[in-house]
Amino acid sequence: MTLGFYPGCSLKGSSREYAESVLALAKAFDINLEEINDWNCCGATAAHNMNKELSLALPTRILSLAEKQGLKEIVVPCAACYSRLTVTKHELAEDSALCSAVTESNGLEYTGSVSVLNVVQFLDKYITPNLEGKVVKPFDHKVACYYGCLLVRPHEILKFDREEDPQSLDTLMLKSGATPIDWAFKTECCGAGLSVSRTSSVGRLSGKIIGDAKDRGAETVIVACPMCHSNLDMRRDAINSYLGEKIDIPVLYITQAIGLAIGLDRKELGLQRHFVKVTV
Amino acid sequence: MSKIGVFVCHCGENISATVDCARVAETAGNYDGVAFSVDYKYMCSDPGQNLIKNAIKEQGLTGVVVASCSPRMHEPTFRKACAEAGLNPFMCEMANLREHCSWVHEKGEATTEKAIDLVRILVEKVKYNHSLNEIKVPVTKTALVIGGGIAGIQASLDIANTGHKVILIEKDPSIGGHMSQLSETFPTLDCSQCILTPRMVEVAQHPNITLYTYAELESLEGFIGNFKAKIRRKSKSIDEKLCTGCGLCTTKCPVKKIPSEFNEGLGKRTAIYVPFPQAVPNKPVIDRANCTYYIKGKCKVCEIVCPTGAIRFDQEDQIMEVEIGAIVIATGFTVKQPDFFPEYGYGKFPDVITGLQFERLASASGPTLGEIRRPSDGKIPEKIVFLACAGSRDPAKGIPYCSKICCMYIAKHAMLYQHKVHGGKSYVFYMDIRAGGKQYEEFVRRAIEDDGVNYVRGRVSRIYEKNGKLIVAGVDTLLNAMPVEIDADMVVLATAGVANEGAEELAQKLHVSYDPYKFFAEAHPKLKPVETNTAGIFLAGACQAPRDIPESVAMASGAAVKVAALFSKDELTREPIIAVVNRQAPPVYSSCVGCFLCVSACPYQAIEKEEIKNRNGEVIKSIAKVNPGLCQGCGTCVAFCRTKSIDIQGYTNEQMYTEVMALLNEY
Amino acid sequence: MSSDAHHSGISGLGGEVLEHTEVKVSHCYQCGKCSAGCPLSEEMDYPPSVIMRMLQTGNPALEDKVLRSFSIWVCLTCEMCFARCPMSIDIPKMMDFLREKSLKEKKANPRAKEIIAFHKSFLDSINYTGRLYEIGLFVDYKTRTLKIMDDLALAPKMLRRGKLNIIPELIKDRSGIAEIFRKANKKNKY
Amino acid sequence: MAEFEPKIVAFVCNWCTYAGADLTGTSRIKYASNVRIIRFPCTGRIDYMLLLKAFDEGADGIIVSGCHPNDCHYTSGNFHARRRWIMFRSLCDFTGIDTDRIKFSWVSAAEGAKWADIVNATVASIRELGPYTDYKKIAKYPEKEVTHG
Ligand SMILES: Cc1cc2nc3c(=O)[nH]c(=O)nc-3n(C[C@H](O)[C@H](O)[C@H](O)COP(=O)(O)OP(=O)(O)OC[C@H]3O[C@@H](n4cnc5c(N)ncnc54)[C@H](O)[C@@H]3O)c2cc1C
Ligand SMILES: Cc1cc2nc3c(=O)[nH]c(=O)nc-3n(C[C@H](O)[C@H](O)[C@H](O)COP(=O)(O)OP(=O)(O)OC[C@H]3O[C@@H](n4cnc5c(N)ncnc54)[C@H](O)[C@@H]3O)c2cc1C
Ligand code: SF4
Ligand code: SF4
Ligand code: SF4
Ligand code: SF4
Ligand code: SF4
Ligand code: SF4
Ligand code: SF4
Ligand code: SF4
Repeated sequence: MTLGFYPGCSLKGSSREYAESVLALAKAFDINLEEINDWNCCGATAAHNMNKELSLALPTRILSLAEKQGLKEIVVPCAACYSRLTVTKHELAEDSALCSAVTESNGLEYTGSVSVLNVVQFLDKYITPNLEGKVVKPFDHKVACYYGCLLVRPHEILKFDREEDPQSLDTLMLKSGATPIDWAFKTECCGAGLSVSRTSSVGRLSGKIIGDAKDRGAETVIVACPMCHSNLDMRRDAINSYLGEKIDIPVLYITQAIGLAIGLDRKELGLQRHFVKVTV
Repeated sequence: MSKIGVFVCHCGENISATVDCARVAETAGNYDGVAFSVDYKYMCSDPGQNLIKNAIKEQGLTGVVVASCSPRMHEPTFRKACAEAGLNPFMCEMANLREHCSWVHEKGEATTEKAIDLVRILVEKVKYNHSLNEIKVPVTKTALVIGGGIAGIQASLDIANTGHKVILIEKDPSIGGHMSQLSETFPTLDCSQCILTPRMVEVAQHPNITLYTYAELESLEGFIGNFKAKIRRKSKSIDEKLCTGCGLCTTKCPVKKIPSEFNEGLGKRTAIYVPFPQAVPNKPVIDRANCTYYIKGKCKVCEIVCPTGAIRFDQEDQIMEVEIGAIVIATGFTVKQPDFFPEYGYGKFPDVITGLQFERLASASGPTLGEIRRPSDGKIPEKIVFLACAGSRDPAKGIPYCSKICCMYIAKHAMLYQHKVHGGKSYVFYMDIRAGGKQYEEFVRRAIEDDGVNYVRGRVSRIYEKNGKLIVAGVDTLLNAMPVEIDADMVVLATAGVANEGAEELAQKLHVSYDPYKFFAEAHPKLKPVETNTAGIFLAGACQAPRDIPESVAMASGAAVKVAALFSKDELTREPIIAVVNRQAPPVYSSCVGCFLCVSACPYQAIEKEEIKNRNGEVIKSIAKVNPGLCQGCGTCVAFCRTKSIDIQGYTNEQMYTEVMALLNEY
Repeated sequence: MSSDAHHSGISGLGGEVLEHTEVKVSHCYQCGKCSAGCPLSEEMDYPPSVIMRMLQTGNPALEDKVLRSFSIWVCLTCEMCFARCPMSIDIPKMMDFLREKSLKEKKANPRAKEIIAFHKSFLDSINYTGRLYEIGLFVDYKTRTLKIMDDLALAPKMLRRGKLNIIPELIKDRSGIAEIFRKANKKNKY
Repeated sequence: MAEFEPKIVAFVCNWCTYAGADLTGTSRIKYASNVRIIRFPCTGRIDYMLLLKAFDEGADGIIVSGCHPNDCHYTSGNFHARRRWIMFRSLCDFTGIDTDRIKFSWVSAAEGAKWADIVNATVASIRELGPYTDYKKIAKYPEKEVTHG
């Protein structure tokens, strides 16, 4: 089984453990993830903040390359990339004039035939059906599943899970032997794109998230987005100084947690790369 | 050959100042079929009317055109005069020379020419008029009232007090509706039970009212004055004649944990139950879905303890047929449940409740005996938050309209809370305060000024639970949208008032229209608020839109008067301006081809399908048939019919074409 | 019949918003729910509902303030406001438009300097390499903002954990990317 | 040459526009005398074939007027009329009938002055268009198809 794969920039750099764990899981389930050749950055928050044309053209090039490569489905683990690609697909489908403007002026061939899967959709479709027998070390911990903004909003376009109190990550973790907790900050924003330019905001926003998870007894926070991860993990100093206490709950990618449950090697899953030591 | 009389009026100087009346009369006199033509100073005066009457008798006129003022003014006058002279009143037409000619144009040739044209078209029309008779329908002087809330109760009493019979059906085991659940009522804070219970008892004892509780409408046919209704009386599993209402069964029934509908789930009831102590009738019913005997085949404790042997496990639903002349729909409304608000917890938090639940908490007869205690742990909330417009005015996820009653009951709730919990803090998050009623604004001001309720203008973004508190996150939009976060002990949602489940189905049974929100539609938003567009069916209370008690009662009395007016005569007479489908000799029967376009066009559901059968009872043809009791004479069907098979009396195709042709072809 | 056209909110900046984003500012009834849920609201000079109100007035002085506001830059497009707005008003989409316009008219709020610098560095990085080159981004951003000391501790930690590439990942078709940038910038330089 | 005096036929409903035109009279507001009113119970009753008939018989312009939306005496007759008008208009456009000669309006029982304005405006615009002689040329209209108007 071969699926397309769009890692996005973070998974090649600061969040490479996410890529490592996605690929390790795929391998364990005999799935070949074929990277899109010569892919470019989706433009992330910067592009749509600054220049609408760019924010559409960059993702269109990616989708167009995937089409050229004959890929039908592409797995996009980064929630931000997933959002950009899905929103672009939606806008081009809604507005044919815009679509031809974007494709023609940039010489891109695009039909909109590629479907974009976020990590949960990928796991649901290709991993969970065969998961049960493979769980050797149930991830027996209380987990706070954190969805962030871009995985579930805007619902009108993404049509994935429910916007308030989503459940898809919780269900996956339940199947991996974990106990998901009911908490209040599943979809509150972590500060995302302000990580570098306004670290103080991130400390406050991510602080509330980590604080609530801790108050409700979570042993680990589960995420599905490199931006969420870097804010909640790498920015822990800012978080701790906002909260005025030292909290050392680790933050795991969903793929790392499932990887552990099926007995994959910690190193293969990139756990050593985290700032907050993974003790679970 | 027609013998038509033309009577041209001067209206003093009103017409003759700009129109040459004599010439109009003279010209008309030369038209084919005109046997008599005259002009006169005041046609509507007694001498004027006599002029017409005499001409009819002396000349043997077959038609009359009075050329004077607007028919909206004097058509009844002249038709009556014709009838008195022995001419069918519908053989009289009026040309409007005053409002449409002399008053709006200058004196001159063109004005007189126009007057002549106006007379001519009606002369031509009248040639095609037919004698018509007023339609008479008998009236069954019994009213059916559906729904026993305050609106249904009021309507029943008012009709019954005019001396007419009423059948009141209520789907629940007791009448009372939502008002029976309320604690105290705005704007006076009098106790709801205290003012309602006497009326409920009056209904039960009134000699003119037959009350069927646990009963619903099964089907309806017929038309104004002559409806036939089938009523399903659901089995109560007791013999009401034997039951004395002693209540022994309800205390002994072992199934005690069923959430009480009356207490909005905040209290429990047994399987055999009376919904509340003051219920009318005060006799129990068995809730078969929850009774052990019906589920498992054994128990019968109630039967054993009943001193009168009133329990009837094998009782079946009864279908009754009744004949009635008018119907009042008073089925009320319902409120949205909190499970619909994702950002307010999808109904997850037990201490986020609805306004109706708060009523039960505040009610002296409620599950907490009137103490405000939160459902989760029975603690008295020190901080309470009320959210206005919860689901109302929310096109994205709720309903776009304003539920109208909640602004007022929130003020009442906050007030009651402040009266009952000393030192408690209450907050109301609102967008606008809609207090447009007598004493309403003053009431809200009292809550704010005297009772210290904190009103914050802003819509709450979300509610979450933390350390046993409900965190309510909003802003104060009057302070540059400054964040306001309240750690409340309890939150009350003023959830949207919506149409009853099943309202649509009931509307279809009754052939009345409903609006996009499934509230029943009134016939005219201003001038016919209690009528439906089906003659003989009226509306009262919150089934038409969210309404408070004063409005529901006013509507109910209004509907009752409409019913009483209908019942004041033995027969109904109506103008025969109605549609008819043509009938011809076999084998054609009618030129109608049975496309039933007219059926979908008619705003009054007045057209039915009729099957023409041969002697063996086989259907030969399906054609349209107008029910004269329902048709209001709009003529929409006529314009729709492609085969010109349906026509409207008084405005027939023949007449209208003739008018157009007469108008444009001068003599 | 379009009485909308006479509505004060539809001319001026509100009208441009409508044209480019289909957001009708007149639909906002000032409930404040967006501001109540906005995670950044307390860092804004005008919370989102206030921005909506300013646009509704059609007052050029207030419209100018919107374009010069810090709010439009600190908005993270987290979509919370849109998700909860009872009138389905797509504020984030509108914010994108306002940012672009503010840049074009050189009205960007001085306090947003770092945020804008970061976005620019980010886009430049893509422009040159096709992908994000994180070290390059840091260096570029630091030189733009002269915030040398911030985050200094982070880089070595990241390096140690293999989270930073010393050598940028270059894509092959760099001229294609550059072309996309050139085209997009022709209309509106970021 | 004397000024062209167009012949205008007005098809109006009994409850709103007819009463509105009565009010024009009681208010003594003057308007052009070129119009002749034909009374219908409701605009819903107006069969659009009648309009063609009027043109055929030599009318130069037509006014169709009834109650405002939501104010129909019969609740929805005017909506039906409007819906059929839309179909009828496309048919006219198709067959070459000049829809500028048909004025559709709402005049309530309280709008006496509006009725005068509408008549005057219609007379003026038809006067501009001139006599409707073209109708006879296209009058070989496909009668069967338009009957459902
Ligand atoms: C929380 C809350 C507080 C309120 N407080 C006040 C207040 O303080 N003052 C005030 O003036 N108003 C108040 N109201 C409004 C008041 O409740 C209504 O105005 C009133 O109940 C409307 O009466 P009704 O008879 O029209 O409808 P309902 O009270 O809803 O009664 C309808 C009846 O019809 C029955 N029924 C329904 N469908 C059928 C059917 N198909 N067949 C047979 N029977 C049927 C129902 O069982 C019910 O008994 C409040 C409302 C709420 C929600
Ligand atoms: C500016 C304005 C705009 C409005 N717009 C709307 C609207 O768009 N829609 C709507 O639904 N409502 C509207 N209304 C409300 C509407 O006018 C009233 O609801 C309505 O007129 C009330 O009717 P009424 O018969 O009760 O009273 P009135 O219209 O006041 O009639 C009372 C009559 O009684 C007569 N009268 C008074 N005293 C005596 C006496 N002692 N003896 C004999 N006769 C007496 C008066 O001369 C008068 O003719 C509006 C009101 C205002 C002020
Ligand atoms: S015990 Fe018998 S008589 Fe008493 S209330 Fe029950 S059914 Fe009626
Ligand atoms: S038979 Fe049913 S209603 Fe009677 S006591 Fe038993 S459970 Fe209750
Ligand atoms: S009555 Fe008040 S609370 Fe209720 S929907 Fe209307 S404005 Fe909102
Ligand atoms: S007094 Fe009149 S204008 Fe003011 S709120 Fe009440 S209804 Fe509206
Ligand atoms: S529209 Fe005419 S032909 Fe069709 S069913 Fe009605 S009456 Fe008959
Ligand atoms: S005239 Fe009007 S009410 Fe009567 S049947 Fe025809 S459409 Fe229905
Ligand atoms: S939530 Fe929507 S309607 Fe409410 S203030 Fe914000 S933009 Fe306006
Ligand atoms: S999208 Fe922007 S304005 Fe809206 S809630 Fe998020 S940060 Fe606030």
